[in-house]
Amino acid sequence: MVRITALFFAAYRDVFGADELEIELPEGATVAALIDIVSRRAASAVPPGSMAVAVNQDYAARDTVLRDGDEVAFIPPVAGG
Amino acid sequence: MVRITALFFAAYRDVFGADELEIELPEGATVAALIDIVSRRAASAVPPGSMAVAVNQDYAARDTVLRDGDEVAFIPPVAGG
Amino acid sequence: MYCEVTRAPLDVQDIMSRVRSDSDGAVVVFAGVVRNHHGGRAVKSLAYEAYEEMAVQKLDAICREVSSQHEIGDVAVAHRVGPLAVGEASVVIAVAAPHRDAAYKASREVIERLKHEVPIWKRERYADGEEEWVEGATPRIPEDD
Amino acid sequence: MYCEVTRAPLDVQDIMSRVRSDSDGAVVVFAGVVRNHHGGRAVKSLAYEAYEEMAVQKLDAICREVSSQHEIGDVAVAHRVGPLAVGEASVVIAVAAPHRDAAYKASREVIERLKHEVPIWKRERYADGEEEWVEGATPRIPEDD
Repeated sequence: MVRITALFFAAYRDVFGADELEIELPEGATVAALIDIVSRRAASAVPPGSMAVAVNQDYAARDTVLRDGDEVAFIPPVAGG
Repeated sequence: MVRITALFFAAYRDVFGADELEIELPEGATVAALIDIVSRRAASAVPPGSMAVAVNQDYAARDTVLRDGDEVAFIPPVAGG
Repeated sequence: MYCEVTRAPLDVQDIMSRVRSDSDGAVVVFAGVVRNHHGGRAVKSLAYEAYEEMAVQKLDAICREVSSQHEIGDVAVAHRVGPLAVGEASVVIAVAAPHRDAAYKASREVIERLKHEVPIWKRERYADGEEEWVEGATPRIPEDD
Repeated sequence: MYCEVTRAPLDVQDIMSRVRSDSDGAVVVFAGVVRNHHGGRAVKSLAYEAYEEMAVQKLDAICREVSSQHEIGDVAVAHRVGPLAVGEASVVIAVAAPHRDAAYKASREVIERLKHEVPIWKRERYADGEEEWVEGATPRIPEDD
């Protein structure tokens, strides 16, 4: 098993009902698998194309394999500036 | 006769040896005629295409007719900014 | 190069002074300021939230890349988070360069990339009492292998 | 709208504050700064000279025209004359606009037009003791009828 920390920002805090979760995943689990898991918590559907995920503070592809201790951030559309 | 004030700025002060001159011209004289007159004072040749003339603080065409009391500025290439 | 995400009011003069050098003839500063309206609604105030560590890292990466693509001397970016009043600056970008063309282009590129890539969010509070996360841009994520 | 030609040091914060308003979300500031080199020569200092009344009038006209061509809130320009040291600002242009695209474009247009149309001249003093009027741009004059 790998244990990761999931972070939820801005609108996603409300959608997923948390700002931080510790989640256990099977070895070899990808970002896509984690999205499936957290999506079950979602209070409302999130258009998958609008969600970015960062692993250890870098935007990551959906097939990125997660490792023990990873910090995985769920990032809604950004609006800085 | 019309009497005008000619102003010379920057490099033209040296070229024409003055910063301000009172000049008398025949009625109907144009900017072009005034350029001919002051050019006789020039210590070095001024490429005519590089000289701008402003009459009463507006860039003026060479065929502008000068009137009594006009302020005529001889303006070398500008380099503000 | 200087990038920060801060809760403190932004000081334009200070941020400009971080990039100035005697060999640069042009400084371009962009300031994003909280407007009193958005999408036809009266805005009373707003709050910015950031994934701070990643935001600073992303800003650093943007500044490095823009510096390598344009002939500039230096670049600094400061983005504010927390509550802001109308009229306050949310972001200040300063670019110094030997020539103005590079300074303008680099400045523009930093703000465009910031708005598309940096994990910062904006929540507007309207005059009618409602609040809303402002619709943003989805960062481009790497393609699957 | 605010245009001035002055012997006093330019204050960026002050010039920015002249254009800011609660309906403008973007402010772009351009500062031209005295560089320590030009055309391969070390510059020690320089002096700007202006045909002051006409310069202010021309700046006013440029600001009015740029304002009518771009969706901007306000624009201010200050140009310094007299002796300047390396590192000092010779010109500061501030543009405030509801959106950044117009602010950048208007800012760029003001500085380009200023450099081609406004009767101001620059005399550089080099490290080797020589002085020279910097080669400039000939203003476009009206065609003969």
